[in-house]
Amino acid sequence: MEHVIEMLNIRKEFGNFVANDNITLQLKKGEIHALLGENGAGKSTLMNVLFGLYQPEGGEIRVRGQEVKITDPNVANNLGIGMVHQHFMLVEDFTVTENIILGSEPTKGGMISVKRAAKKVQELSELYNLNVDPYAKIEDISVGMQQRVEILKTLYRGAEILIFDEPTASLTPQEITELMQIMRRLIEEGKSIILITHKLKEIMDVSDRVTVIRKGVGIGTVNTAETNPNDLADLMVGRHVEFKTIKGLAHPTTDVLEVKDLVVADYRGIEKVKGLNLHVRKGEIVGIAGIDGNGQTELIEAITGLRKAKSGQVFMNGQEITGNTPRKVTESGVGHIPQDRHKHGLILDFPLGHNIALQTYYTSPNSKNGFMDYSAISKKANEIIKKYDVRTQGDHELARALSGGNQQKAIIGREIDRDPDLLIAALPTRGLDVGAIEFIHQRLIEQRDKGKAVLLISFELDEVMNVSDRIAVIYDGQIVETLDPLQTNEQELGLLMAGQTKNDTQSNQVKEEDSSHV
Amino acid sequence: MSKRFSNILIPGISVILGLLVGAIVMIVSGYDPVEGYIALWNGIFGDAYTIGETIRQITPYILAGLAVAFAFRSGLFNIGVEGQLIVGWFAAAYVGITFDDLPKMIHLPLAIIAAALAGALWGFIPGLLKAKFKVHEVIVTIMMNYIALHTSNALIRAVSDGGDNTGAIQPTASLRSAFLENMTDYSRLHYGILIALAMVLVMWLILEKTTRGFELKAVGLNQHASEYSGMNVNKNIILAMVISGAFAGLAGAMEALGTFGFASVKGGFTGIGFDGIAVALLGANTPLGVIFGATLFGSLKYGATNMPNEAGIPEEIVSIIIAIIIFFVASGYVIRLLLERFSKKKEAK
Amino acid sequence: ACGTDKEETKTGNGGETEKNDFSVAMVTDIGGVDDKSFNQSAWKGLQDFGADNGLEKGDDGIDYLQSKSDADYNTNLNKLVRREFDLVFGIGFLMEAAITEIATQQKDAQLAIIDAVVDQPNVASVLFKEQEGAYLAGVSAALMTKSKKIGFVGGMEIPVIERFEAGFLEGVKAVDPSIKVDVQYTGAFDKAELGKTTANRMYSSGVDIIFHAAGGTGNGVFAEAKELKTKDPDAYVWVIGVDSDQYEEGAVGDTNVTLTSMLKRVDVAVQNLSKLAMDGKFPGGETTVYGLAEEGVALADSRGAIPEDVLAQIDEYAKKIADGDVVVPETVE
Amino acid sequence: MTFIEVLYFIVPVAIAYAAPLILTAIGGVFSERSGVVNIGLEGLMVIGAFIGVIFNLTFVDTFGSSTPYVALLAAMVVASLFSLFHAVASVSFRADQVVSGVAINLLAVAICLFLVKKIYGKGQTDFVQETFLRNDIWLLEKIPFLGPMFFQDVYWTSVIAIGVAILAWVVLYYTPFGLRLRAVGEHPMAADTMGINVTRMRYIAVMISGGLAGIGGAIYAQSISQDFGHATINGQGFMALAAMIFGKWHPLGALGAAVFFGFAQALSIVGGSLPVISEIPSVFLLILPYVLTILALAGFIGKASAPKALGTPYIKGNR
Ligand SMILES: Nc1ncnc2c1ncn2[C@@H]1O[C@H](COP(=O)(O)OP(=O)(O)OP(=O)(O)O)[C@@H](O)[C@H]1O
Ligand SMILES: Nc1ncnc2c1ncn2[C@@H]1O[C@H](COP(=O)(O)OP(=O)(O)OP(=O)(O)O)[C@@H](O)[C@H]1O
Ligand SMILES: [Mg+2]
Ligand SMILES: [Mg+2]
Repeated sequence: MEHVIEMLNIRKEFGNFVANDNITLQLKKGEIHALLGENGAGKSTLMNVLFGLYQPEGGEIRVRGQEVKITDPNVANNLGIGMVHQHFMLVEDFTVTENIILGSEPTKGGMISVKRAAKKVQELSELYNLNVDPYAKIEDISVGMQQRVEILKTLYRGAEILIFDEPTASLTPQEITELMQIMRRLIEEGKSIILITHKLKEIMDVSDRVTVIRKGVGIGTVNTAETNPNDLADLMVGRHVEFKTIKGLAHPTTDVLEVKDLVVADYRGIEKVKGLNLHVRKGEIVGIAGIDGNGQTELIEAITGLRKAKSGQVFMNGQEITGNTPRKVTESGVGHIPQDRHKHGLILDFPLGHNIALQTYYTSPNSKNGFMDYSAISKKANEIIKKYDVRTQGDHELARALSGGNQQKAIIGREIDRDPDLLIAALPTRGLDVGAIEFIHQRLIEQRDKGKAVLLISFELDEVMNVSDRIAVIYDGQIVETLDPLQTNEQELGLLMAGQTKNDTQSNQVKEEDSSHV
Repeated sequence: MSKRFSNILIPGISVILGLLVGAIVMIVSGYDPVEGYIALWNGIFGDAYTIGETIRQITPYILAGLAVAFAFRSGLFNIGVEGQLIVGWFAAAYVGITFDDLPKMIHLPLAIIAAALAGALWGFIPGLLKAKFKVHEVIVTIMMNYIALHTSNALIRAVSDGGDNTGAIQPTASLRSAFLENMTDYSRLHYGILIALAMVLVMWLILEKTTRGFELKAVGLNQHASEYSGMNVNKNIILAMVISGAFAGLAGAMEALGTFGFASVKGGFTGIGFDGIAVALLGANTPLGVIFGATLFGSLKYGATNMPNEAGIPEEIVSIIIAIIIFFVASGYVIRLLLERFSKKKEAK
Repeated sequence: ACGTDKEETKTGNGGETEKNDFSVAMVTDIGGVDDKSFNQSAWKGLQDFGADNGLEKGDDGIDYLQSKSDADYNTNLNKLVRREFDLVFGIGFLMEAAITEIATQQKDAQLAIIDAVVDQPNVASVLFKEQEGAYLAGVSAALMTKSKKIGFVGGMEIPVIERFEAGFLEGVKAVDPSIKVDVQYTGAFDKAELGKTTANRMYSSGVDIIFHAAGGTGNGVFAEAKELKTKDPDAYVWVIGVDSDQYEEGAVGDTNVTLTSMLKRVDVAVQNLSKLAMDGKFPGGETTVYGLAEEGVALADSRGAIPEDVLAQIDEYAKKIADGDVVVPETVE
Repeated sequence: MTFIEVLYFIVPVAIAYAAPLILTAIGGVFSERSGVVNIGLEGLMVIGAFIGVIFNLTFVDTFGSSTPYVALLAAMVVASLFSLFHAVASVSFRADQVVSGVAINLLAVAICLFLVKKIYGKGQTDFVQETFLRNDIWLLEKIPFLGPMFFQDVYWTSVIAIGVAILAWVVLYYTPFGLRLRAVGEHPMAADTMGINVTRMRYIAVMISGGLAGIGGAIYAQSISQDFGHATINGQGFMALAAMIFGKWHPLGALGAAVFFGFAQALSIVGGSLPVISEIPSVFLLILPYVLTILALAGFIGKASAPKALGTPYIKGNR
């Protein structure tokens, strides 16, 4: 069997830290090869070495049997290697075509011939069923389409070997299914794929073989057909992990959050939430299921005071909080794990300790008479760091230096520690490995069991189904249906999220007694 | 290498490199660098008088530097320190000449506060426009500089009946000190330096100790997260510009109540405000750093005036040296890299 | 002026003086010693004085210090006093406060100030009757204009410049009250683009002669006039310079747009005062006023731009002022 | 002055005044579009003014009446070389770009004055003899109304400035080079993964800004001040910076903003000669251009969005 890529004993160091310790990965022609490992295991690093962004300290790389030195992405491109990065490498301000042709623009008389380029993009898009509008601006298209633009970028350059670094982390279930189909189609066309993902289900679905790395060390390669998710997880983490989130029955009581006829416009003035009704009770987790862009962001921003609602009302424990400032909303008992941890959740250049105090810095004992007590902050921060297992060198380390998973744990610790009546968790596990996900889900359930209300927003059906006690499906700015997770299935959810009505879906659902007022 | 150590080492090395480059420039253009640097040294430390004058020169630089640094720490670029200084200068002088039977205990603080308020007002406008209309503060502060210049000139003419000078302030509003003057052989060293140093402490207290400072820094680093955590971003932006402007206004008070004792019609900018940018940046926008930056900047600039006189070298050479020092300080990354290589090699041996 | 005088500077200290033991120095304002204006004129006065009396540049002869900013006046004056010059000049009204302060601190020093009055026993003050010179400039402009429209471009609106304006307007009026004078202050002495634009506006509205009292801003006035002249060598456009003879500034190939310049003979005043001091007749506490009569203000050689007969008329006006028959006001009514 | 006369005066003056600002601001657009803050524009203009005047004085016998134009080339070359200081510091050495710009401003004035004193032994140069002249543009000048406003008495340098603005727009928005340059300023890592050399693009962009600011300075010095001294370039670079931001980092926007400044400036000069306005104290006319700018910004321009990667050095592999 022919190997298109062989990475042999690759070693990559960052200062004194060894990110890749003699890792070997061999990619066969025409296979989908999964690369699995915890956060920070060194997967992205290995792929960046292959793509020429990093230079390895040791080991060799062979492409189609030839030893090569990949000194920069151009070399990789010329070798037919393309990479879809974990964080999209797209210029938001540019159109799809501009992003795709960047660096190898077709010209006519010195000018970019946009038409010709767009035509080629269109053709490629049709060939692989990517369904991309060549003239759309990146900032106006969905995350899923951005993903497909990334794929088109590599195809445009004639890549034969494609690297996908966590391509599904921010996709909706539908988009994930589409992506899997696209991958299969690529394989049919003779391409080879390396796929990084934390989602074992995807690996089982689509890959041919799996290479597992743990803390920078290669653990080995197995055939997908000969393994199962549990074994893979244990292999990756080095201990036994439990999958199904363990939780008892919910005992919801009175309403904590109530949203009435809420209408919210986005930053461009387009209405995204269109008369939405919702309530969350003490002692329950309500999961909002929906495809990105159906008003989730605006809903949360309106509840938390980050955005003004156009009309409608929001109540916390019976008190109206519509239009209150974020500070007032927080003080009325709301905790908020924001969707974008780097934009809203953290001040990356502040020490971790300051970040942990971000919601309480102005209250006693952190602040007295207008003066800060940083030792109190530090003390509290260290408690949280310990309790929530934040791996860091200490509360003085800058938040920027932490891995995504640990940043997220710090945020969750900060929000939960205040013991809010309502905890809003928006995409709390995005990009995290199974271990971290497990940990976070447990914390949410703990809150529920303490009699608090939890509102979970997620694009992942698994998560919504496992964690929530009630699922509210959001579509086009409204809650179109409320379901009991025990009484529904992924198909039904998926269809509802895509805008079908309950009658269309046929399956029989038990209506909740008060679903009319949801 | 510890960060603290390299934080001291890098400016040190930069100064040495700057002086070296200066020496090379002097040699290439046919001057004697030894003679030049002796003249520079004498110009700074020559006798009690020059030392007094050097410190006097440093005083407004500290305050202008604080003004720039404070805004920077709150995420704002205040190029308008010059204008804020000019209106502060006028306000202090105006209060200084207007009240004639107040005790010093009241008159002097009043004049100082007037300057701070005037500067604060001049900072408030760009702050407000930034907060409310998202107008870029760089443009507005540039425009406010010119408005300050012409307005203060018009006001001076108005209070002096068409003259070009407000006339001397009352002694009760003066920062001048017979004691300091005697000590330094009639230099114009005045009590302003104490105010400047006190303000360094104030900035440090605000930023590092107060809750407000926590917010200002947070807003400077990430407005979205600050808003999320319940801070009033707009209020903090305005406040940052107001405080920054107040520092700048105080720099004007130093000139009005200390160095000059009056305000006169100005043909152009004083330059202190713009130099404040360099001072702040030399000092990495920290309060203590500003003292370093102002001292370096002030003494070199003042000492330079002795160079054409004593060594026949154009004093611009010193500006060249300062610019080179700023380059090196800014390029601290490279120096740090070289230092690390160097110390590694040493370890290897 | 720099770099070449090191030896003299160094050997000065303590060496015996063979020729003359009088020394005199000056502090320029921010324009610098080569401002093509009155700082330069003052330094020329000192140089002439030095040449007459065998003084060289340096501690025992003549010297100057240049000021970079207003804050330097005090220190520069102080430095010169400390270097024990027998007489120290402050050039320009901006130095009034600095001179006052040093005069009270250093009671033995002999100081002088140009363009301002300092009421101290050890300070000699020198004033010029700019209005008288400007009056003559007005007369010549009024006699030479063809369009009956004349312009005045001022720098900043300060009393000195207003004296220029007042005298100029008066001079024009004396010749022909119907002539319109377009007066504009640009608010700055260093904004050539404002001078140029203002001149552009004036010339294009029919003004044919502009008198500027605007320092570097005046460069823009010259620039505009020269441009018009280059484009059309027959164009009738003129500039009247100020302070020193600005003939050079007006050169356009073989022609010239400088009609004449109103001279302010700072050099004469500086020389006179130095001589008095050297002879032990330092007029401390007194104010000397230089007008037309004292040859402190005058018009520069027009080098043929103004015809003889007109020059004769101008001389008549000059005589009237010198004789005191005409008193030129200092401010515009 | 009648209204038409006012227009005939204001429009050409505004354009003439704007030319140096336009060029310099467009230089700024290039630099900042590539992600490098350039508050050193003032200093780069100083270099241009200095070289323009020195060249003009030295070579006037060789080049005759075309001297000022040749001097523009010299100024462009030298200023773009000088801007390498900024490029090296802020691109290669990862210096704070604002700091480096401040140093450029200091250094430029210092070196130029140092050299003037060294060469001429005094604080400013002599006057140049050959300067830019106004021309009527053949045929176009005859268009009624528009002719006198736009095509009579214009400087070729104004035509150059407007030409450069249009050219810059085409280059930035329609050529591969422009696309890459903007990509580098928005998302350098994306550009890097597409095989674009971020460092090289930024060097080129900074040098273009140097070259254009140099031309701007040289035009100013040779047409308006006609000599070089410490106050020749006196804030114009900062005005250009303002024009660049005002124009939202777009070449045509910068052009518009610079002309707006020129317009406001001209208005303040005309104002003094209009019967009603001349009654107003002159200080209001003096501050008019600046107040107008602020009002325009607050009133209808609003938020300007800078290139996303502006001010951040690109470090390979950093997220
Ligand atoms: N630029 C860098 N400088 C220093 N250390 C780095 C750098 N990039 C990565 N590392 C280190 O290398 C380790 C591996 O990082 P890498 O991004 O490859 O992990 P990963 O397996 O892709 O994790 P994830 O699943 O979160 O994407 C990290 O733990 C980190 O400590
Ligand atoms: N520039 C850097 N310098 C030092 N360490 C770095 C740097 N960049 C990343 N790291 C290291 O990389 C690790 C973070 O890994 P990584 O960013 O891949 O996590 P992640 O889960 O993928 O987060 P996210 O998805 O939010 O990017 C941290 O341990 C951090 O120390
Ligand atoms: Mg990764
Ligand atoms: Mg990750």
